[in-house]
Amino acid sequence: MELTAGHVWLMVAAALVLFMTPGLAFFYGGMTRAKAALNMMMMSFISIGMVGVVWVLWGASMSSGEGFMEIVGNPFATFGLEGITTPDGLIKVGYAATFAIITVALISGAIADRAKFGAWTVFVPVWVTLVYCPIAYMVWGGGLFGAEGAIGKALGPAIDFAGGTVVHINAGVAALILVLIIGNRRGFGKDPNHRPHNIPFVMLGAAILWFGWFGFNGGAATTAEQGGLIWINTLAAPAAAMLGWLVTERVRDGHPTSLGAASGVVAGLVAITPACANVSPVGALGLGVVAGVASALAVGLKFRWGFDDSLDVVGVHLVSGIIGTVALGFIALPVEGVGGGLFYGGGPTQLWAQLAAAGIAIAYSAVLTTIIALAIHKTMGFRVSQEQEVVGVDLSLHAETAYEFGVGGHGGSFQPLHELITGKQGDGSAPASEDGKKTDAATGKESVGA
Amino acid sequence: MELTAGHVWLMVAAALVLFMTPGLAFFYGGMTRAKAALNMMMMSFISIGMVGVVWVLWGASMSSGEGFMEIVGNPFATFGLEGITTPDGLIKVGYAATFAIITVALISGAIADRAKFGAWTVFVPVWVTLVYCPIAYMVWGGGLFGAEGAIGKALGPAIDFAGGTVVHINAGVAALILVLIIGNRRGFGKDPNHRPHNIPFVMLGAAILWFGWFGFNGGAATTAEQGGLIWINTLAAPAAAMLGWLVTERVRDGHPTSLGAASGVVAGLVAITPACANVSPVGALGLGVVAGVASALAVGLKFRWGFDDSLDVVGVHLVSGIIGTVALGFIALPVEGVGGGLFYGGGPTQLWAQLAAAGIAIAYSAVLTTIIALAIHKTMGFRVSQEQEVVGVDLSLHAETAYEFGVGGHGGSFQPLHELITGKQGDGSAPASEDGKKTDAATGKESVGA
Amino acid sequence: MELTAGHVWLMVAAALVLFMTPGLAFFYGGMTRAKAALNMMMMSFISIGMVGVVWVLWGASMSSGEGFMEIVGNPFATFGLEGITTPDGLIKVGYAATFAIITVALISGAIADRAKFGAWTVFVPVWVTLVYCPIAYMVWGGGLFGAEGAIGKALGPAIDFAGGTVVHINAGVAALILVLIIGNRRGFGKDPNHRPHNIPFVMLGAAILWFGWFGFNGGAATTAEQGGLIWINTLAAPAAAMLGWLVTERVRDGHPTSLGAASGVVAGLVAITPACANVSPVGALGLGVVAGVASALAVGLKFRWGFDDSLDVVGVHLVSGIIGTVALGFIALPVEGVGGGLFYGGGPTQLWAQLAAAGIAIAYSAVLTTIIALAIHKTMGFRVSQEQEVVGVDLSLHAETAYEFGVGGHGGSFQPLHELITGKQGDGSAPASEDGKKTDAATGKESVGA
Amino acid sequence: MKLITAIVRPEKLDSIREGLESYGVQGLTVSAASGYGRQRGYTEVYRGAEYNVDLLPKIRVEVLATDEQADDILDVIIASSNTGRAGDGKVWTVDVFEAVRVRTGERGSAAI
Amino acid sequence: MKLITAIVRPEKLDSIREGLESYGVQGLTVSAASGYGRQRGYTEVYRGAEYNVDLLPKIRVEVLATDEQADDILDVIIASSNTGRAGDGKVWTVDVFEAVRVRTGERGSAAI
Amino acid sequence: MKLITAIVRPEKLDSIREGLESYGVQGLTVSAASGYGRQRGYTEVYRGAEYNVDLLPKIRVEVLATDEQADDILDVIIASSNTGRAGDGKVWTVDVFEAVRVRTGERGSAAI
Ligand SMILES: Nc1ncnc2c1ncn2[C@@H]1O[C@H](COP(=O)(O)OP(=O)(O)O)[C@@H](O)[C@H]1O
Ligand SMILES: Nc1ncnc2c1ncn2[C@@H]1O[C@H](COP(=O)(O)OP(=O)(O)O)[C@@H](O)[C@H]1O
Ligand SMILES: Nc1ncnc2c1ncn2[C@@H]1O[C@H](COP(=O)(O)OP(=O)(O)O)[C@@H](O)[C@H]1O
Repeated sequence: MELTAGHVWLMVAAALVLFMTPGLAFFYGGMTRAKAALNMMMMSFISIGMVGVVWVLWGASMSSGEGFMEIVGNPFATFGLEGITTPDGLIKVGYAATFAIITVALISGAIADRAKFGAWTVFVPVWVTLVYCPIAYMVWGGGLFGAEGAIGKALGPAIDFAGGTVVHINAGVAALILVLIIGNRRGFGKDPNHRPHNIPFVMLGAAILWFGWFGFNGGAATTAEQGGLIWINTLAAPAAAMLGWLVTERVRDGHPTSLGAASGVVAGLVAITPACANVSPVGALGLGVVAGVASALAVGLKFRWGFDDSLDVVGVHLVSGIIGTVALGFIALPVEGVGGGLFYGGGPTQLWAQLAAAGIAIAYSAVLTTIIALAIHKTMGFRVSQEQEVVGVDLSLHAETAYEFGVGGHGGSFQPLHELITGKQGDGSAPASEDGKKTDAATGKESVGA
Repeated sequence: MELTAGHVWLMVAAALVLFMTPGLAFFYGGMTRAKAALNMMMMSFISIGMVGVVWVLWGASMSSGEGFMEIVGNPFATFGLEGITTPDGLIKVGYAATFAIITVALISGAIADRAKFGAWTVFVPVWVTLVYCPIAYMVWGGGLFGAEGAIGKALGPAIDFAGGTVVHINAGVAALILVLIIGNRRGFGKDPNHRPHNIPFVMLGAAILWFGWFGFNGGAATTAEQGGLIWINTLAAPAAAMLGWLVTERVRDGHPTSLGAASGVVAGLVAITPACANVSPVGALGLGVVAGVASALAVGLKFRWGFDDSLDVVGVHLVSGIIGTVALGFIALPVEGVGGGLFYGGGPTQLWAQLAAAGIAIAYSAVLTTIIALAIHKTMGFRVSQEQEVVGVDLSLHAETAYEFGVGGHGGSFQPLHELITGKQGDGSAPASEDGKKTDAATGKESVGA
Repeated sequence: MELTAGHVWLMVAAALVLFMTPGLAFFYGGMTRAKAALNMMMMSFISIGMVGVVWVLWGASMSSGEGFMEIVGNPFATFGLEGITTPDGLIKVGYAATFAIITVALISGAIADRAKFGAWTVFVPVWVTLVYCPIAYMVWGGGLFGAEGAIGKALGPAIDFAGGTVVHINAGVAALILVLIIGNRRGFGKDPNHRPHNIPFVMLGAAILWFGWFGFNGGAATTAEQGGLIWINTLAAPAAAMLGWLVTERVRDGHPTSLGAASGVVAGLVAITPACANVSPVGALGLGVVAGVASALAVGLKFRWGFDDSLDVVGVHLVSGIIGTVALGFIALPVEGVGGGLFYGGGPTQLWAQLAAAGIAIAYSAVLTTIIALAIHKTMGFRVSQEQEVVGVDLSLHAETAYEFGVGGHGGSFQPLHELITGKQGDGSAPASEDGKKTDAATGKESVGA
Repeated sequence: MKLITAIVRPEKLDSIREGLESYGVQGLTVSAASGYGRQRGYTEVYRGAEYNVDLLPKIRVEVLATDEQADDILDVIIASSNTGRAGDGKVWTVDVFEAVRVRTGERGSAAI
Repeated sequence: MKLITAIVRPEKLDSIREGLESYGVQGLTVSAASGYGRQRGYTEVYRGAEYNVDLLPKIRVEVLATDEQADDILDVIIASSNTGRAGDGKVWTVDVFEAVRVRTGERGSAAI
Repeated sequence: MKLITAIVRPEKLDSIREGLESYGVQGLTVSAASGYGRQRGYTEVYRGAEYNVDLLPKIRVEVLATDEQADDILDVIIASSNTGRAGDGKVWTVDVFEAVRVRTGERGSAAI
């Protein structure tokens, strides 16, 4: 079948959404300390790598089609994408893959600076399989919340156009669970060095996220009217949220910050995600302001309650995700005069559906994530050693440092790779050492200081 | 109405153009000193936030439709975008919004390092409303310069396909006015520290700008022939301008620089903007070379005449904007054998129309910008204090610093946000202090040095 | 002709591919030392500038249409793009231009830190004209390898959907030749300072490359089925290659690195390039793994054999380019039941065609590049002086340094450009000096230390 | 007067400052340094090639003190930066001929 | 010989250099430092949390001088870096046992 | 004891380290500096405007040594960093009153 405008739009949208995950890597990576920036970025990059493979093999199959108890699809139905025959089937698979990729990557911001990279590489595919795919199936794949699903029929279908529950609430809850299991960074709430090391990178990340979000929200649009509404709402809500966050900062702290502007943009984008096709532009402005202010206030909760959600995944994605999802109960536009939120005379029906969807997503994500994360934490351990944390996870986990600007810095010597395969057996241990012990198992050198 | 290729193209183009403004933030932000980089970027980001909101509320309405004296549209006609019913109406509004956003952001480069952020947040919405919207209306919205407008009918319609007058001349003139009102940076023309702090960011910005410019110039294309011509011209002119700028540098200074390459690209893009659909590819090459050379020479004018157009908005956008606009009088292609520029035997008609459009845009922008900027400067003040400028506007206006790479740097202590709303009343004052006085009103601490 | 979905897709794809070259500038620029970052980026930027102009003038004409001995097109057939009349003609020219641009830019990674910029500006247009255009003509323009070409008829047409031979093998071979002619960097294989200076930039570059590659591989798709397959393969192969590279590192060196993740992505993209429309998604996964592992091993060859392919153009582009091209002999899908690779029962026909295409591309590129590079090296010299290399090519060739973060750094004085044209005759020499001699011819100052 | 210079672990800056402040020291100067001694370095790996970094990051803390206080300050610094492992660093003292507070021009002990 | 070390405001570098050059000093060394004394710091705010930075950026200027010149140089530095406000910094002098110009191997005063 | 401070060309770090190691020095401290002397600077150009940079990058190498070794070490440093061209730098020695190894608390020569 020849390419139609819809196909082109979906392919472009999918590329835009894929670009968001590296954008997230910068958004997050700029907020960590310099000695943990690469690890932070790697958690996003590896999500692309692993989920990309998982999606081709069984993920796509599990998130649509004939399912099991309206909860999840059959992983073997189109395993390896065999048997997909509709013309745009593979385009849709690609588009869907990018959502799964970014959702799991979003979680990583909560556990910056202290998670074992090996544990993360186990968490990613398991979580996508057991948490993301079922929720995506229930909301979008014809499951529980769909028009034909048990809950959808009971309460009326919940609206989640682009992923308020599936992506943001889901990731936000998982982030919270991980923090509670892994624990806080050393020095959390006390150490003044926990400040963002590269704010331009945060702004670059926010810019890429915004850019890509036009694909994220808009990709599924099928008419010009819908496309236009989504586009304008994806501009309006984050613009208003940026202002909301900045005004909050100005009033509370005395200064509007650039980190606040970038954060406000993301909060607004999160809030408009489920609602983008179902609220008016002015509704989007209002939703944006609320999300911006609420998330600006919510990022303080972690200090008050003592959970080290390092880069505020809960404060931004969970809080604004809930706001956007629930707001639809009030400001959803009627469709051809029917339904709509409370403010449009649609009665409370939509609100119940939205609350149910949010609640079930929270509950499902919380329970399953707890099981997965605990299993990993109790077996292989999810957290690096104290020493590795002090040295910095870039060096201790990846044997790299992000920057080397200068002269007179480090010195040292260089050992080129003469053997194609040196046969070193890595142990994942910190290459940095203390006590004159060269701990890098790779080299076998070990010398104790006098 | 189902999505057509035209709708898709316009939605993609709009996203591309929106992405340009963060690109501009990097283009400009890399050129300032490290201690003013965030503020520079914030001036672009806040433009997205504020103009995004303004456009939804009244900006779109003011730049099209029934107007007042062919000068400006009625702000209440489609206030809040109510009443827009054509299928692609909202898509076009979104596309138009991105032009307004970047135009005002362009101005900020002229007043780097010294403008009050609060004043800028007043300037942005007022200027867009009173300067941008009318000019956009006159040129594109069916106003004075349109085929039916008074001037358009008298002189023949001026060609400004993508914004030579509306965007670049307009922003360049406003930039000049602001510099004259706000004054030069401390140490302008003497202090060797006024060098760009991060040239890779400048190149990143130029790259994003170029990428987005395909949407900027191309979005309004309706045929394949036009789309192709615009695409190729948007490649050819900046490519040639880059070479023109670099050869100028090589001859004059002895070295072709990367800042020059990035600047040349932007100069070429500016020049081709009005002309992109109306000159041949070879014409675009020629126009590019002229713009590259001319802007490379023009950036020296500020030192000669002593106005501190810090990041050369005048030298690049005003100069190349005029070149591109006026060049159409010479090299515009005839349309179906009719008209065209002087070189194509079309006679001087087009030239007069172009000169008139450029002249009126300059005059209108100069007068209105002067009024707005003076009003702000005389009331709230447009310029930070000397002390704030020395400390750096990032710290003094935003309480942030862009980078923190290292060890042994700053030390200090950390005060987490325990209260959701701390009730601090910001005063916008510099958090940095002198004389042992802790000026941050927030903490109330104040101790005088012995 | 009104815009169709195909036109829109091609225009978007072309913009995406153009964006790849600045992406490459960051991918490469982050890998050099800080004192050579700008020069590295400039080699990519100037490729856009020069090839952009060449393509409009004669490059497009030479890579299609009536040709000379099935080897190259006539440069004057559509010189300056005159006479192109099909509706999408110019769109295709633009799309093709972006391939030529990035191919030559790819080469530059091999000669980081030591090439004369002036020599590079000669090499670029000559190489594109004499090497790129003919190979593009032979493979895509209706030449030797086409369905009607001599070799294509003899062996059956080789498959190279998006540029395995034309782009990656070609650039990889040219890179190797240049290294052999120009020689190794000072301290190659010994100096520990040859480490990447900014790995986040490398990751940014990889992200932009991946994003753009959807246009690179997908642009020529004409059906929804093909578009979907290409899209998913362009996700699957680099995802799998990232994992392949990281596992190799983990096993061999003990740590998976972020530089490895970025490199693996590029290796996977290179391998899938020729194959993207002709292998199954599972085939793409397999191809990706192989390419990731192979390139991760191949980057060590330069140390073993002593050729300083500084940023591993050979290890990544030549090796994975050959893998992707030859793999089609095994895993090409049959088209409507006919043909296909060995594994699909298509017999060895396709394999011979692939090997022939790879072999001829290697031979042609090697011979022609040698002639061009030697001619430049023997006349103007391709390599900077020792002193310039020690000082750093940013300062010595471009009179710039990439970063200036701080206080107390440099001091100095400032000489604004008072004269528009100062009449300085640059000599391209290093502005930095030794021995108290101010060598900058520009100033004429020269003082010898006591 | 004496100038006490300490080359110590970067992560000890806070405890040294606390120690000195509670002893009553009113000012100090910090800068970045790197060095090697008994402590071994670490290995970075880029595209499979190993870079052995053996100059490790340290900070330099400098305190100007009167002759009487110098010894105590030395002890405070050592106590607050010692971990007992290689890499703890070195502290040394040199005689200062003259010291001036720029703001007031005060000299000698008054300048401290 | 003496080594004069000044920890002063970064923005005073230019005026110090001018002062020293007109006095006739032919060389000096500059490096980055940070410190605290009477001068208070400032506050940065990231996502609402306050970071109080109290080590403020300074530069260290070092000049090697003959015994005769040392006192004048001290005065020149103080004069050209004084603003009268806290944070102006400290200057101190230590005796140098030996000094060498690497290029020529000259020692003592000839090396300066 | 003595403290030997060398302000030398950055690219000489490796040869100095080799020289000192073969002489038997077990530790040293390095930091970044910049300076000017007889050596002239260079010019950067941004948008046509010239920025004359005359503080050139140097490194500071510091070695703590016993009185007996100090002179040899001085010679080793000079020999391994000399190029004979302006910009080679300066080396100087000052008397150290006391030195301590933080890890063990050892003082005096034992601390080196
Ligand atoms: N002889 C020396 N001269 C100058 N600095 C030294 C010397 N020895 C050690 N250092 C500094 O002290 C730091 C810590 O040394 P360390 O590895 O702890 O050795 P030790 O065990 O002898 O104390 C080094 O990184 C270096 O900066
Ligand atoms: N006792 C000290 N030892 C070392 N450096 C000091 C000392 N006191 C002050 N300084 C340095 O001098 C700088 C300026 O100190 P300042 O705040 O002006 O104090 P004062 O008012 O006593 O001069 C500080 O930032 C610090 O770097
Ligand atoms: N009088 C001085 N005091 C402190 N440092 C100096 C002095 N003279 C030179 N230097 C340092 O030595 C470095 C090299 O000086 P150089 O240009 O080689 O002069 P010379 O030829 O006199 O050795 C300078 O960059 C500076 O850091």
